[in-house]
Amino acid sequence: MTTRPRLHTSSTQVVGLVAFVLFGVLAAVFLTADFGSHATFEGATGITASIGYAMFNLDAGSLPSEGFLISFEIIDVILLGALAAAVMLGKRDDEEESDESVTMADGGDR
Amino acid sequence: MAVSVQYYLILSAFVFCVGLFGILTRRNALLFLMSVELMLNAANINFVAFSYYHGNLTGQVFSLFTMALAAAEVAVGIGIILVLYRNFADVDVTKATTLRW
Amino acid sequence: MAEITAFAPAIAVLPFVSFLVALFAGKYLPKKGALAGILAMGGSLVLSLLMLYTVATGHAHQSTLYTWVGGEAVPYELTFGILLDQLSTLMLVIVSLISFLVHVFSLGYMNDEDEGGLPRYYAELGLFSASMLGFVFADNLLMAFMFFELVGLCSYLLIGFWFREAGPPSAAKKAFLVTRFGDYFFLVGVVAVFATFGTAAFGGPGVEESFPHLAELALDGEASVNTFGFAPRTWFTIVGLLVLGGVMGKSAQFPFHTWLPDAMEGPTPVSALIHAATMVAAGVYLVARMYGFYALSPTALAVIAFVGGFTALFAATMGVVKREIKQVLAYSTISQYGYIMLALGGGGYVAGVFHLTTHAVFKALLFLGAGSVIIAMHHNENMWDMGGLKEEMPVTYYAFLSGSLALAGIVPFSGFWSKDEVLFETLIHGLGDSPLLLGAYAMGLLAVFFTGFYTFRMVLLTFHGEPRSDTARDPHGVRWKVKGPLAVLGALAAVAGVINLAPVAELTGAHIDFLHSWLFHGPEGLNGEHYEELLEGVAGYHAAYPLGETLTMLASAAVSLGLALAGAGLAVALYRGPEPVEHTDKLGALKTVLFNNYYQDEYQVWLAEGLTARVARAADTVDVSIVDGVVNFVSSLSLFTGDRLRRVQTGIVSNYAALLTLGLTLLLVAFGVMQGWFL
Amino acid sequence: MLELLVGVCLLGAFVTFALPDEYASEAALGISLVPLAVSLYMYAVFDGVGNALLGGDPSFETQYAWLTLGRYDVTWHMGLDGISMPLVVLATLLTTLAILASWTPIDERQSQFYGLMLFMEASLVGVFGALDFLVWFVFWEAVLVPMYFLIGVWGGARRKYAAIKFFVYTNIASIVMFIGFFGLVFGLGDSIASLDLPAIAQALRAGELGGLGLLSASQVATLAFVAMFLGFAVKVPVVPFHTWLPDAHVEAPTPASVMLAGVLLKMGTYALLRYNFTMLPGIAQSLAVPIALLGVISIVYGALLALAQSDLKRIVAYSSVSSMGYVTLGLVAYTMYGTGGATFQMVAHGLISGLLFACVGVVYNTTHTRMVGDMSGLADRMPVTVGAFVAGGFAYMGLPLMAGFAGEFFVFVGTFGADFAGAPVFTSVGMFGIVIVAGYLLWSMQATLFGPFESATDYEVSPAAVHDVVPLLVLVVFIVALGTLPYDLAFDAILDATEPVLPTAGEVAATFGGGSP
Repeated sequence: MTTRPRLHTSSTQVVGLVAFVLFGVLAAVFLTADFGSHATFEGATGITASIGYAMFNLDAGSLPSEGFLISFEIIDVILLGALAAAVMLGKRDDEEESDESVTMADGGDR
Repeated sequence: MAVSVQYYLILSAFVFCVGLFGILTRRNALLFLMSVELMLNAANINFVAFSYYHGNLTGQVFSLFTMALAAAEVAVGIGIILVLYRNFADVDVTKATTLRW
Repeated sequence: MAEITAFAPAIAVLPFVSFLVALFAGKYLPKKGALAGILAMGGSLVLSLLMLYTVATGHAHQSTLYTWVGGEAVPYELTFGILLDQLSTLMLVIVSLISFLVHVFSLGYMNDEDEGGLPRYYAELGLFSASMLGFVFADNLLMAFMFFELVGLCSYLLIGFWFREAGPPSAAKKAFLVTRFGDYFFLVGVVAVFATFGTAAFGGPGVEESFPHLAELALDGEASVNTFGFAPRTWFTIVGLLVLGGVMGKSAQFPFHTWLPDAMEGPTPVSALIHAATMVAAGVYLVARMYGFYALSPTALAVIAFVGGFTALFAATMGVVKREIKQVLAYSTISQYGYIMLALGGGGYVAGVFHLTTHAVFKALLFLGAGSVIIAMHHNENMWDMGGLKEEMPVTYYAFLSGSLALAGIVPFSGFWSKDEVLFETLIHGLGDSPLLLGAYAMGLLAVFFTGFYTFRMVLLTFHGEPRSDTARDPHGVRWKVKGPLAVLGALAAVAGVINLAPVAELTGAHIDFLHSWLFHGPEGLNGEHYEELLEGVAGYHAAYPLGETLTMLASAAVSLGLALAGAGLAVALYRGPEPVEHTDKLGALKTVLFNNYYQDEYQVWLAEGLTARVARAADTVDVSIVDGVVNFVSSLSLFTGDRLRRVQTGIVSNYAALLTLGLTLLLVAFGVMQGWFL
Repeated sequence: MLELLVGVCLLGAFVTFALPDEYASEAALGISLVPLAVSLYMYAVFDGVGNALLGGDPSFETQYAWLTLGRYDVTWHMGLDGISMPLVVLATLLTTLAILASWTPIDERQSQFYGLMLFMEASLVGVFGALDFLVWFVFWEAVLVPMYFLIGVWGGARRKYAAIKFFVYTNIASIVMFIGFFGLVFGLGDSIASLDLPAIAQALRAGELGGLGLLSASQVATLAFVAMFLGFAVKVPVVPFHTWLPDAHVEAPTPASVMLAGVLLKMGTYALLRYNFTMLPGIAQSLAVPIALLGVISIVYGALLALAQSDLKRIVAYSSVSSMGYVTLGLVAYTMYGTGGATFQMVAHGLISGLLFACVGVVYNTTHTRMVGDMSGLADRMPVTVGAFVAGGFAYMGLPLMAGFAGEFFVFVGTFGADFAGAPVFTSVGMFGIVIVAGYLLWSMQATLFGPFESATDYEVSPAAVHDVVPLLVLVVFIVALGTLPYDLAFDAILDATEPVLPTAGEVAATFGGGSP
């Protein structure tokens, strides 16, 4: 543990400056860009309903959109997987091992 | 008169950079997770803004998906943080370096 | 009658078959393969005599037996063939005769002494005879080289026959290595002959293109050959000298003579066969075989003569002080081959072949006689432990004496006639327009004295006086298998001179110089007459007789005989009586030098171990430290840089994020600048 | 036919992998007999004419469309001509014998060992049989994998170092070669539409090569030649790229050494002949002097290094460097005897070095040492092995009527009269190798085989088992047969295939590119 290089805390704050720089650049870009005129939802009704239809590939919405049924299902599976993973990760390891888990299998130690 | 898209973008960039700043300067894993959430939501702002800009719903639908993904990410992320804490007794991301080299 | 030549290959094949028989079935045979060998050699001898007769009736023969490499595509064919002419059939008879007798002798020397590994012995002996005979009837230089090398292999195997002891394997290695050094030059020569002439054929009846003939034409400007930018004469000299390297190695000429005395570690019959009569003869035989080529280059001839003359003297002086009987014989062998070289270089083609013939007989005799003595002495070879063996073994004594008289060159034994002719030929050509030869002649002449001395010192110490050890008082008896070959060779050594009594022919006018006429009637381009024309016309050798032809000859004979007698007389004076004492101490510092063979071994060992091995070790150091060092340096360099570069991967998320951000920012700025967004 | 050969080896490799260790050795021997028999049958019915790359008619030719890379078609193109046929027989023969020679020393993970051997055999046959660049390259690289594991798993103490050195060194060389070759391919531009080697070779010899970027055609040709030469020189190996070889040999188990010296080194010279010397004869001739110099240095320097070693395997390894120098020298001569002799020497050296390594292996199995000073007088205890050792030693020294002499003599005769400057001098200096080789082999044989019996190790020294000796004797028989009947057995076919390699004057000029002759 002692031989490993560590970051100086002071320098970590300095690194944050990069974020400000990025913001500056982005802002400069956005403000100088010309976006021209744009279409809006003006006069449209039932935006939320249309979102619902789009998600299930139903053609009843009044606004243009693609079908998202498959994406919806994939997200469903991912959420389920994430749930399972979270439960697995969160579960404490077997009780008898817990008190002697000083040195972990991956080499970590406490 | 609708708000110009530039302002949405500036807002989004600002939120993103706040998240980024968090990631760059903090060492607490929980703060990391929050920062990531901020950045994801910055993206969501963009989605919604351009959905409005193009008059197309796809962006809005997509931002919903992003939220779902963010939820999944947080679930897994907190799980990892739990394990991290158990193994290192700390949630400092700089200390978990055993996979390095 | 000419069809009989179809059986000529059998001369070499028969011993080869005996090699196979002894190798694979020797264990089960009653005499462990000896009988197969004797039978095969007998067959070869009969066939050789038949061939001799066939050639005598005017049917010299050349035919290609097998094409090793040939076809439309190849620029020159490499073939095996046989060439039966006066020279080769004579040599075939000599080799098969001596090999036959050695096989018989081996029955007594090896079988009766219960030596182990007899099948191997007879197998190697058979292979040796086969390769030597193959070498003799080879019709081109490549085939000659190949069998030359096989002869070297067999010599290696036979010298190292007693491989369980430390000495023989070492001697075998030395013999092969030293001759291999000579053979290197020979091989370069062979390759050069092919590259120059496109053929390596010696010639013979029906051969259109042979390299000596092409060389002759090229000198006359009638044929164009690739001489690699040299003048033809210079190039032919170079090629001739390259081939001579092999000759000097095999025939143990200075400075490649050092292997021969060591080679006495082998069984004595082997010494007789290989190191006296046949293998060592291979070298000088090769010179005789391609004499038409050497006769074109006076430089090469002079080198041959000088090497020969020097070796004759040099080796003879070393033979003077040796204690072991076989060592004396070894140095005398080197010395005698020096004479043959001297003759060939001095323009005496017939004299050289003559001495080759007589020497083969009497030296085989002396070695077998020594073998008989060694049996009697229970394998003690020190002459100072012998003495008085005359009474115990009369057959051996008289045979040995006959050989010794021949070796010393005492009239009328065979050695006198041949040695005299050697010296005479060199003298008259030296007195002609080639004064250089006189130097070589002088050395040869001086060697006669030493030859007489060491020969009789050997005879006196071995057979005369009182026995000086218990074994000498009660020697081990020898049987007919030993005595038979000795008797045959003893008789031959005494009378073999009759084949070429040139001086008598000169005096009486009778045509009894048979060998002369024999060699002069060879096939076109391969006979003595042609060689004499070449020597006269191309090499510029002329005979001169300051005292008239007859008188010069008589004077020369008288001088050499006188010197031989003087040497012999000195030996008798010093070592006569029942209890001879060592006189070597009187030589003072010279004795040390002579005992150490002029430190020839030392410097050659230094060349091998001191210089070459040191260079090799230096090369190894360079290889490990520099050549491999560079390789390892490259690898450690990349390992090192990799080790440094990986430190970029800190494993800390914030760092990666910072870098990512920085990268994105820079990218955006770059795009912006390039696209002019900010304007 | 060739596909059958490769297929049987591959299938056999998988079968052997799956077998339990107890049966692996016998099974592998049985399986390897099939490709051996097939290759001997192919040798018997071989009817190839000319050079496969230069408009000849190779035997057992097959060509199927495989895939397309950009604008280049890749076909599965295989076939054997007089150059590759003997090498295929060499590969199958040595594999069988090496498997037999592994029975004693390999005592763990047998099924994997033999599986890798068979896999290597498949790749080797593929290398010699392939007539399309990509097919060839796949096999070329595939050979490295089994050899890497053979050294790295079953090797001696420093096996990991040796295996990685071998793999990385030769692999980097492959990349250099690959770049060089593709320089040629791109330089040829539209004149070729596939990676078929005959098409490329013929296009190059017809002078279709164009410039590439800033480089002129002749610069492209020269650079490509140098790159390919460097790549193959590592494999051969040519001094100074040889240092991986002794390490690999010393650490490798004996059967792997047999394969490494016997066949793998031949891949390098085979590729030199097929690529550099067949495709770019003009460049080769203009660079003849430096190449010949490298060859001569390899011969003399390698032999000197062998002289300085005391590990028997290192001695044989360095002498391989020396012997392969003859091949380089012969190739650069561009004469019938030179090019043909070099090819013949590949086969001859494969048999002879295989024999010597196998002998050293048998000695090591019994005494458990390979150091010259640690033993003496082995002839007393194991006569047949020593007999084979002596035969191998003399074959290495170039004893006439054995294969080594034939190969070396052809090279010498071919090179002595070659066209490049100083050819006779190079040849003569190179020939001095035969003296040095005699020096170290005779010295090591005297020290280990003869004299009174002694051994520094405590193992009982007894005659080797029959299955150890059989490979030695088989090799001796092959060596003598090839030395006695070189023309009828191989040289005839080799000359037929190498003759077209010798360039005409027009082709020499054409290699420098810039339009048709």
